[in-house]
Formats: sequence, structure tokens, C-alpha cells
Amino acid sequence: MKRTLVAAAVAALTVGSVAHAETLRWARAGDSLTLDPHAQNEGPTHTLAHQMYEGLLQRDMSGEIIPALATDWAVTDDPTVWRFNLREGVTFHGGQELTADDVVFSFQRAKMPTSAMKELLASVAEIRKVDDLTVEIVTEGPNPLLPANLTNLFVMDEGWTLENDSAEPQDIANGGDNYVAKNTNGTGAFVLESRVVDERTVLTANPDYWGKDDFPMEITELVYTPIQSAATRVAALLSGEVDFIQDVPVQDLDRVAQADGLMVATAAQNRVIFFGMNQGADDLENDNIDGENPFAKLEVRQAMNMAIDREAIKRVVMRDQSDPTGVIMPPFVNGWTEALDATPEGDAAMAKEMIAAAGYPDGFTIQLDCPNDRYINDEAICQAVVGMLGRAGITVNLDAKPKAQHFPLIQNRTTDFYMLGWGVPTFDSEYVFNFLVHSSSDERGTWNGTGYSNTDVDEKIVSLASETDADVRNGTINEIWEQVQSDVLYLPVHNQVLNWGMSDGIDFPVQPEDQPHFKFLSYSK
Amino acid sequence: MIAYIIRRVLQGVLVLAVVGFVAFAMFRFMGNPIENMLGQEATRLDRAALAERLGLNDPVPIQYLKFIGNAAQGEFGVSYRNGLPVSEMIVQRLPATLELAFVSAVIAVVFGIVLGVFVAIRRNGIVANIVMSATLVGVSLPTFLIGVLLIWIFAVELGWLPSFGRGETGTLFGWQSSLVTVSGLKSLVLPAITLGLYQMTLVMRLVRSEMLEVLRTDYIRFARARGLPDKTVHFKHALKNTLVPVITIIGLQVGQIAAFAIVTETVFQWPGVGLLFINSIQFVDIPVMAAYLLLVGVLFVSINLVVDLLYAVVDPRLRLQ
Amino acid sequence: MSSVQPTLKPSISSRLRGVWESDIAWSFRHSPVAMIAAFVFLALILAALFAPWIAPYTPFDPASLNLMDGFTPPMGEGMGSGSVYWLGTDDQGRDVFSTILYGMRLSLFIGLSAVAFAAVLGVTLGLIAGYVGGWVDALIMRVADIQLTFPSIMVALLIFGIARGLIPAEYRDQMAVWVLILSIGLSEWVQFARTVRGSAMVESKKDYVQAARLIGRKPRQILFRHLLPNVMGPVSVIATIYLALAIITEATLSFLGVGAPPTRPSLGTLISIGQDYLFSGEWWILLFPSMTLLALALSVNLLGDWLRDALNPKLQ
Amino acid sequence: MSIPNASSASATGVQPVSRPSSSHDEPLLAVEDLVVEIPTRRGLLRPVDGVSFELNAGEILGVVGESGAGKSITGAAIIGLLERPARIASGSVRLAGKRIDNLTGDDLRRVRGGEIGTVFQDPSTSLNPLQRIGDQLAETARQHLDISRAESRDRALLALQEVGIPAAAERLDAYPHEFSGGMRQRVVIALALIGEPVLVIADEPTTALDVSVQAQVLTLLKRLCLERGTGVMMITHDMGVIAETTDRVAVMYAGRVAEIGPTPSVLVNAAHPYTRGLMASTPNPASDVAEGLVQIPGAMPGLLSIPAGCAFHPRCDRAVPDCKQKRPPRETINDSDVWCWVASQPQQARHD
Repeated sequence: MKRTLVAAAVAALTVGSVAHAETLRWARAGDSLTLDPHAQNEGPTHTLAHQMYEGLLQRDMSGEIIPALATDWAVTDDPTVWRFNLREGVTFHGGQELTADDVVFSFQRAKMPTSAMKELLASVAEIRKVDDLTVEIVTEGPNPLLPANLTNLFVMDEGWTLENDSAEPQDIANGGDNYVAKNTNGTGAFVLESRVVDERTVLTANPDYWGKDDFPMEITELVYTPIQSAATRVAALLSGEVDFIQDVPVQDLDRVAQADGLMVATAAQNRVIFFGMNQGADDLENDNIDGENPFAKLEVRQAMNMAIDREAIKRVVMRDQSDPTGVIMPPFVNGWTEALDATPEGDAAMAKEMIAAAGYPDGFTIQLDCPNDRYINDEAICQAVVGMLGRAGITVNLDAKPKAQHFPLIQNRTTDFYMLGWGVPTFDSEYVFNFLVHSSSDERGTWNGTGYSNTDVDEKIVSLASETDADVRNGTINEIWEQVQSDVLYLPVHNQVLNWGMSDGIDFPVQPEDQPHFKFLSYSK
Repeated sequence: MIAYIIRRVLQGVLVLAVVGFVAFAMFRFMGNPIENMLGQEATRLDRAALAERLGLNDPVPIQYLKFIGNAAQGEFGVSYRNGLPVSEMIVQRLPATLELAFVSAVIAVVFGIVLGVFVAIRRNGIVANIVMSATLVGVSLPTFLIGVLLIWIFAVELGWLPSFGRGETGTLFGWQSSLVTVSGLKSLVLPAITLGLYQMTLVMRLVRSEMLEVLRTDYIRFARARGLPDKTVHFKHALKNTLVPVITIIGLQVGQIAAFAIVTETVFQWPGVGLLFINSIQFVDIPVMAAYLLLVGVLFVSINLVVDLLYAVVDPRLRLQ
Repeated sequence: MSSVQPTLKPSISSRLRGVWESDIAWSFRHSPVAMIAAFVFLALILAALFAPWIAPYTPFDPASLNLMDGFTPPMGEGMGSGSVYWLGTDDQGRDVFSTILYGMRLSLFIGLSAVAFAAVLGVTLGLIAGYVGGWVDALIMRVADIQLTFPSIMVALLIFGIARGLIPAEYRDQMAVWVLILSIGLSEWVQFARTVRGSAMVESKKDYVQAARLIGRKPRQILFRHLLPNVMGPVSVIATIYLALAIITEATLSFLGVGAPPTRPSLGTLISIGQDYLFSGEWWILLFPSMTLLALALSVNLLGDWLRDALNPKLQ
Repeated sequence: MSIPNASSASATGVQPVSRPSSSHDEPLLAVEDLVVEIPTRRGLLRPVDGVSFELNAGEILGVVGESGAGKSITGAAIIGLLERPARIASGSVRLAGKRIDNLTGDDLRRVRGGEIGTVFQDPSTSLNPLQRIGDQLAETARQHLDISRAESRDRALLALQEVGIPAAAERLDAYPHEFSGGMRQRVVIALALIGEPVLVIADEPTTALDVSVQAQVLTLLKRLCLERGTGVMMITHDMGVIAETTDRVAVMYAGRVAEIGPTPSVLVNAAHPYTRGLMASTPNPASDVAEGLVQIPGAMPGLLSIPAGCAFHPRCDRAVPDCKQKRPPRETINDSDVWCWVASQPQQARHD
């Protein structure tokens, strides 16, 4: 009762003091790993970096690409050359003027061997300065998707970086503790005030920000605290110790939404959850069928696809916070169609019959490898699927473990049946095909743990990279999807839904990549 | 005495070496740091190159020897997770853990001894029996549950105390301390109780049973027969004689406090080395895990030594050995 | 520590045992706390033992679960099947009551086995150390010191980590239980060894042991026929208290993610699942398993307390 | 083992005001019909059952009996050190005419150590192992004598010198484990006497000691008490100690006094059949020959099975029917008080 009053008072205060001197206390599960903008390619690290650094382009709160340091961009007459015009009058926090040299320097830095961002620039052959406010990026072959790869590539000040001996990105494998891992000098909306790693990072609004009239910019101080335990994170929000949290456990959404002074914002996430089956092997490691691989039979895979009751998972495990799907890409992705997304009707009895018909009247036993600290309710989803497959006659032994032990299994092709989640930062099907559909090789198919290998499909995938005709390209994408779907390459489960919990009165839509850009935040009431 | 200390220190070093080796043998089963260090776009070649550069392909004994060699020079490498020097991270985190452990140890010892003496003297009293049973509840529920329940009651429902973190810190004797600010002290309450409750119960029960033993000894009867007041008999004569086993247990429990600090720090987001350790396990941050285990080992060895030396202070009979 | 040991001589032990046991019985009859604790403990043991007959559902069989019944409140009807669940269901649609019974069975099995393992190991090493003395004693006790400085949770984490790497994946589900037993047991043997060693050192100096030695009894016979019965009192006290500790430790390990597998949850696993639902209103998932664990641990602890006092002739 | 005269004089010279004045007709200690009960689940035990005796100032009274006869419990009851659930059920204990069996709190503490000193059997367990003996002495002295901390230290030194601890000044700072058994018991005696009591209850003071030092300690205790006029209740099962030390002796059997009288007459001319049996089973200290030792048949009954009437009757070769039914009355034979139906009658063969 008392707390409610306090919360109400706090809310009233919030309403009263309009847009000035607003402190936002923000918590999520993990901390940024480094302040060096090119040293890690990882969500929370990018999120923090986005507050202080900017790239040529960025995605807004709805996922659309908008101008940032570049005001406009286009392919030149040469389809392998992109030209970017830089914004005038932009200064770094340290006062330095932004020039094309800084951009060239930053891109070259991001392509260095110790950079974590270099894969995103793999197709970039050269970056060059045209004049002080113009740069050109040359790609190896036409790359219609280049802009999508540039939204997380941050621009640093060349002089400042070199002065502080940080020409190369922080190299963890080589005792790499550098200046820019602890200090920042970006062009972004917020300036680093203080930071204690894993504990507390304080940012203040950048008074000289170029976009201070273009964005709400209502927060004056941003305090970021990682809180690892989900229960404690929710408790901190409920008790009013923080104003904004990411990663709200789905079961606590109602409680947060109903609490006085708090609300939940929801949006579909750019991440699909699915199961992979090792259908390429002659025999499986951990099954009870000798000499043959039940996953190699299409009927078995179809039956399993049918056995999974996605609606039940959504209703119970995900508390309606998921979007069941029949394809392994989120709806934002180029190539997505409603027909592909349609889920098969869950029918355990039918599935059982099909498995019997495929030669396993008594079913069979397999092992499911599942992470327990990576996706929303990952272990619970696996458990539910174990039960569903059990009713279809497949006995599943569940082995749930931390992601650090789970992912190497997929990388090393030592799992028969596994869970994986996938986000598509380029918002295009090619990215999915490259990693998940193409035959596993050094370059492509690195996350394809299914042993699936189809030369025809592989060729089509490779052709996508250099196809400049959008219609032709989309046609090929559709063909590949048709093949993938009819082969039941994966068992899609759902697209994750993002939930942010926050104080009432904050107007802040959920960003599909889970990247809050706080310059967009405004206090609505 | 000095020879004794040197011998104990050497034994301690041996113990540390063994522990370190076991730990290193275990690290390879904890997962692969590469997946966490590279983004999902990394190619197989990138992964192989990084593994090679980190020395992860070396046999365990080689990795171990490298670590020991560097550690001997005070060099613990950088964290795989965030690239910061491990020694710097530990130095930064240690005050929080030491402070939490210290406060909960004080709670455990002070309340444990006072309540222990009380329940021993009033052995059949109603209040003593209630105290005995009530404190048992504390050891009959797992620590993490007690922590979460405390958060629920005192942070969420009542809103009296913070649910996470250390609050404001001030500088005390050159380190960042929560003991000097109001919000820091408030932040300490719940984690310290969570961590200290179990130890308190243990100390209390031990003091009780030792007191009951001692109160039956001839020298206590003789002290009474000489007309010494109860207060002198209980606290000066009896309590001091219970201290040797109590010191032993407290010394050993410091290790338990360090271990349970992992759980408590996770629940309360207490920015200490325990939380750091859990983070490193999840990330397979081998340099941090190795340094942490070494630190804990050093802590245990020194505590054991201190305990042995304390015996001699408390009990003159042990000084001769 | 060593003084809890009853002062019995084997020569008259047979005569006294009857009396002694009836002493225990008397003390038991006159301790309401002990009687209630014993009743609760016995009831829980029986419930766990006969879980397959008592439990209305089979929570360890994933195929029998109806996911749509998940989060049914106590006495509520499942949305999927319409079945009524006395204590509600958890996130997987498992009947909480049945799961508690099966989970308790697992927790008790782990706890009892771990303590038995620790007791056998500790008593054997303690007897040998105390009886043989010399460098054997020094070695065993030094190992014990090292072991003792390492908190049980750490030991368990280490063993679990190693076992995880060594055991083939297909056996992991079953092995988890044995690894838990091994790791909890290994972290608890020291107290047994220390106590037994102390008693064995005292006893082995006594006339009857010297006599047995003189008439040519083998050390093993002396150890097990003569010394062992004398240390059973304190050993049983330690065992009770450690049983409670083992069950709690298992729960904590589950919280740290190295406990029983989620498809066969122990009481501890259930609690760490349940604590996710503390704020969300599904209180029954946390409350009932916690109460059961509390009842179990509390009754064992209270019995241990009573036994300690009852076995200590000086305190009667 | 010589004791400076001056010091002993000064020690005995100080007489606290609270010291009970002992008039000639009032005995120093008068125990009247003392009954100690222990309620147990098998019934009420009476380890002390109607014990009466008197002890005069400066007198050494021996209390002798087999173990379990109730000697020590009688001693503990007098200084209020019975351990629960044992309790004084009836009877009285008077010290110089003042009842002390119902004292509590500070009054009880004043009696303990201040008026009645105690010496326990085993010096190795009687002293707090963690406290310097000087501190133990000084602490006790301060408790009973109105003196300062510095004075108490002098007192402690004096006390140690009196009991013949060599280099006493240095040994004040020693811990108990640094003393031999005999020396420790001397310290215990010093502790018992430092509060200047009028009575010392010595419970088997030499039993745990080496035979070689038993006599020395005994002599010391006797001499110190004689010098100060302190009465001594000497509890022992050793007839030799009785013979050498005591003025009078009380013989206890199964929680009751069988016979009490001047030591020589009890030793030589015991009236009670049990005392006779006891004497007959003890080697005569005067002769080295162990010949003619006779065991009393049977054993002393346990507290649960004390027979009606005279507790000794099942083992008594002179028992008459009265012995089996009625508790014997007190009777004065020679100089002794005897509780027996047949003691006054001429000895004859057992009939029935």
C-alpha cells in the first residue's frame, strides 16, 4: 500500500517536471563488453555504443534505415561503388570536426584482423575519400545490401584514436587492453560521464549533438546498470529503483503491466527459434537405431514438424509472447511471405502414424541439445517439445546446457538434434541462406548443423550476392525457400517477441533488434 | 614458529598448485569461449585462428604451466569477455565481496555467539527452544530462495530496502566502500543477512553444544564452587573455552561464505568477485576463472594459517607444539 | 566434538545396548518435538517411497504431460485436459503434487546416498587414521584439511564440470544424479573422518583394544568389531544433520544450473523453477515445493538435534 | 616445603567481619536429615537419604564409603552444587547455625568459596586451562575479600607460597598445564583457601594423584586447615586417608550414614556390621600383611533397588526381621552414632 503511494508520487513527479533534467535508470541482463566500437559484434555492446557513437546510417526504432552521419547515399554508375555524402558541421564529443578521413580511418580499422566487425565488411574492397564530406565504398562485385551492413559500423575520430595508441581494435587474444576500450569520443547523442564495468555506466546528453532538434532528446542523464538475475531485475523495476528494463521475463509481464506506474511495450523481435536435425549423417550418435538415420527420412521430419504444437508453446511457455511460424525467418526479412510463414497443424496422432509408416512403428530415441541461457525460455520450449514428440512416439532425452557448451556442438557438427535462434541483421534472406542453408564449408554454412547439402541450392545462394536485378534476385530467393520448406530442413517454432518494461509516461516503442536508442525516447504524459 | 609458518605456506602453495591443475583440467569441459568472443558471422577460419592465438589448442598441462608461469610474475592476462586485465578486474571487485563477507561474518559471529550462549544457559527455556527452532528454518531453505524472498518482501512489497547493487559508495581507507553511505548500508542489509544467516545458525548451534559441554566440566563446577558469579563463569570461563572449536568452524566457514557469496551476489547483483566468477563461467572466461580460483585458494590457505595461529592465542596448551 | 560419544565398553555393550536403546526410546517418547519431527519425516519418506502409487500423475514422463494444462492454479481444471490438479501445475503442465512426490524421492535418494557415501568414506578413513596413526594419519588428515577448506558447492561444481566432459552425452540424464551424489558426498566426508578419528585414537589406547591386539586379532577385525560400534552414536548424529545439508546443497546446485535434469526435477530444481514465478502470481509452483523442502529439512534437523542430545549421556 | 611463618600468620590474621561466629554449643556444620532426590523416568532416586552429621570448627571429618554411597552428592548438596534435576528434597544444612541449603544468588555465592572452600578430585580438570593460575586466584580473592586488584595479586602470590609452589612469583603467570599433578592440586587447595573459608569440603583430594605425592598434599591440606582453624569434610573411599587425616569419620552406605564417630574407635572397634565388613576388607595400615582380608558378600544396591528397612540387610550376616522392615534408629555406642538394629546386641551367629 505504502509502496503504491510512493510509486504514485514518483509518477506524479515525473509528469510534473516535463522534459528537463530527466534521469533514466536503465537495466538489462548484461553489460557492454567493451567501449571499443569495433572489438565486439554483440547486442548489448552495440546498444551502449549507439548512444555515444554513430555510423553512416542507422536503424530507427522501427528498424528502418535512416541517415546518421551520412545524409544520403546511392550506388554510382559503377554498381560496385557506393557514394556517401557526410553531414556537415558534426563534431565529436572532444570537439573535433567530422571529416571523410575519420570515416575512411574507421572503416579500415573495422576491417583489421582483430576487428569483430570485419565479416560485415567482407565484400568491401576499398573505402576512399572523395572530398572532406564525401566517401566512396567499393565492393567486390555488386552488393545491393551494403547499407544494411553499415548500421553498426561506428565512426571514430582519427586523430584522437591515433593519439591514444588505439589504431587497432582491442585484441583480447593478445593482452589487448587499449585506451578506447575504456574511453569514448563519438558523435552520438550521449557523452560518457563515468563507467564501472559490470556495475554502472552514466551518460549525459550531448549539448552539441547535431540532431538535438531532430530527435526528442528528453533524457539528460542515462544510468545503465546490468542486473543479471531476471527476478531481481523485475524486482528493481517493481520497486521503482530503475525506470526501464530490457529482457522482462514473459511470466512477469502481467505483473509489470498491472503495477501502478509501470507499463510494458511489446514488438516482434528479429529472431526466429527453430530446431535443426542432422539429416546428412549416415547414422546418428545418440539414437537407438543402428545403421540408419531416421532424420534422413523426409516423412520423419514432416511428422516431427507436425508433432510440434506451436500454439500451445505460445500460449503456455511464452505467455502469448511469441509469433508461431513455419519458416526460419522473421517477417521483416526480404523474402518472407505469409504462405511460407503458415504453420502446420499440430497433430500428434497423425505424426505418430507417419513415423510408424516411415519404418518406426515403435518410434525411436534421440537426444535433443538445448541451450539454457540463450533464448527466451529456451529450456522450457525444449521440454515442451520433448513431451510433444513423445506423444508422436519419439523418445527424446533432453540435454540442456549453457550456451558456451551448446554452440560448439553445432559448430563442430556433433549434435543430432538441436535448438538454435537466428536474427537477420541485414533483413534479407541471403543472410539466412548463407549461414543456415548453404552446405557447411569454411566460408558459408557455418551454422548449418544439419548436414544438408544441395548443390543446386548452393549455386542459387551464391548467385544472390551479385545479382543486381531485384526481381530476379527475389525470384531466386523464393525458389530456395520453396526447396527448404519442402525438404523440412528445420523445424521452425516461433519468432520471439521483445518486451520492455518501463515507467508510465515514457513513450518509447520497442526496437525489433532490441536496440533502444535513447535519443528517441520522450516523456509522453 | 617461523619454521612452522614457512612449512604451512609451502603446503599451501602445493595445495594451490593442485587445485589450479584440477581447475584447468575442468575448464575444457565448460565450453568454448570462442563462440562468445566472435559474432555469429565469424567464419570457421576466424574461429580456428582465434583458438590458436588464445593457446586453446595447447594441451592442458602446457596451458596450465603458462598460467602458473605468468601468475608467478603477477600476470593474469586479460579477460576473454571484456579484454580488461584480470588483476585490475579482481582488484576492482574484491572490496565489494570482502565487505559483504565481512559484514555477514560479523553478523554470524556476533549473533551466533550471543544466541548460542543464551540457548545454552537457558537450555530448557521456552524462548531458547523457539530460537533454536526458528534459526533452523534458516538452514532448511536454500540460500538463493531466502535471498529472493527477502527481495520480494523488503524491496518489492515494502519498498524499504534496495533489491540490487551496492548503492552509493564512499572512500574508506582508500577503497570504495558501502559502509560509509546510507544507501550503501541499506544495500548491504539484505545480502549480508542472506549470506550470514546460515553461518549464524551454525555458529550458534556450535557455541551451544560446546557451552553445554564446557558447563559440565570440573573447572566450571570448581569456578562455581569458588563463588564466582554466573556472568564470570559463563562468559569469562565457559565461553573462552568454547572458542577453539568455534574459531575452527568460523575459519572453515569463511570458505563457505566465499562460495555462497557466488549465489548471494548473483541474486542481489552485488558487484563482487562471486558475480564476476559466475559471469566468467557463463562466458568460459578462462583467465578470470583461473585467477578467481587461485584467489579463493590463497584465501583459504591464509585463513587456515590464521586459524591455526589464533588457536595458540586462545589456548596456551597449543603454544608448545 | 568427540565427547558426544557414548562411554560404552564392548564387553558390556550387549548388556547395555538394550537399556541404551530403551533410553533413546524413552527420551523420544518424552520429546514432542522429536515425535512430531519423526512423524513428518516418516510421512514424507513414505510419500516419496510410494510416489508411483500415491501420485495421480506421472510427471517424469514428458509424453504424458499436457502443455495446455500449464499454470493451472491449485484445485483448478487444466485448460487442455480438464483434469483437476490439487496443488496446481507448473510451467510444463506437470501436476505440482505429483512432481513434489517424485522430486522428493529424487532429493531424498540423492541426500541419503550422498550421506551414506560420505559416512562410509569418512568412517573408514577416520578409523584407519585414528588406529594406524603416523604418516597414514597425517596424510589422510591433510587431505581432509584441504577438502574442508573447499566449500561443498565449489567441490560439486568442479566435479560436475569434469563429469560433464567425461560422461557420454547419452548417459548424462541418469548420471546427473550420481554425479550429484558423488560431489555432495565427497564434500561431506571430512566431518565423519575427523570425529571417528578422534574416537578411534582414544579407543585404540584402551585396554580392550590392546587386549584384542595381543590375542592376535587382525587390525581389520579390531577396527570394525571393536572401534566401529563405539563411534556409531556421533556418526548417526552427523549423518542426520548432513542429510538435511545434502538436500539443501542439491537445491543450491540446481539453482546454479548443475542439479537434476529439468525433465526429472528434484525438489531443489522445482524450487529454482518456481522462484521464476514469485512475482507473476503463480505462487503455488514455488510455495508447495518450498514448504515440502522446509518440512523435510526441518524435521531431519530437529531429529538430529534431538538425537545429539539423547545420545549424549552427559546431557541427560 | 617450608612455609615462611610471617606469611601464614598474616594470611590467617585477617578475619572478615562476615565470618560466622562459632559458639561452642553450635557445631560449624550441621546436616540434619538431608534428603537429595533425582526424579528420573524410572522413579525417584534418593542418592542421599536422611543423612545427618555434625562437624565442629577445626575438626576434620572423614566421609567414607563405596562409590555410589552418596558421599560426593552430600558434599555437593552442602555447597548447593547439585546438578539438575537432583535437588534437596528435605532436611537442612546449617553453617554456624545459619541455614545455607535454601540460599540463592549472591548469598549462595558468598557461602561458596567465602565460607566453604572446595577441593575436587582431579586437579587436571579442576582448573580453567585457558586462564593463568594467578588470575584464577586473584579473581577468586577479589570475589570474597574486599580488596583491590593489586592486593588480590599479592594475595594470589601469598596463597601460592603457602601451598608450597616453588618460585611462586614466576608461576603466577603460568597456565595449569605447565604444572605437574601434585602441584596442580596444591593450586586447587590454594584456590579453595584463598577466600578464607571456615570449612573445606575436599572430595577425594588425592585419589587422582600419584601415590608419591598423595601424602604430601594431604599433609599440606591438613596443616593449612589446622593453622587457620578451618573445618574439613574429607570425602574419600581410602581408609588410609581416613586413618591418617581425620578426627572423626562418617561411614556411608547407599545414601545413608551407617556409623559416625571418632576415627580411632570406628577404625578399631566399629559397631555397624557394614563398617566392620569394610574394615575387614581393608588392609590394616599398621601391618604390611594383607592376610585376613574378608570381602563382604554381594554388592551395594543400585539406587533403584534399595531394599526396605536397613539398606545393608541383604548383605548383613546379622540381619534380623526388623532390619528388613524398619529403618534403624540412631543409637550411640561407645563414642559413635550407629544406625543399626543389631549393633548394640552381642554378636551372634546368623539365624533363620
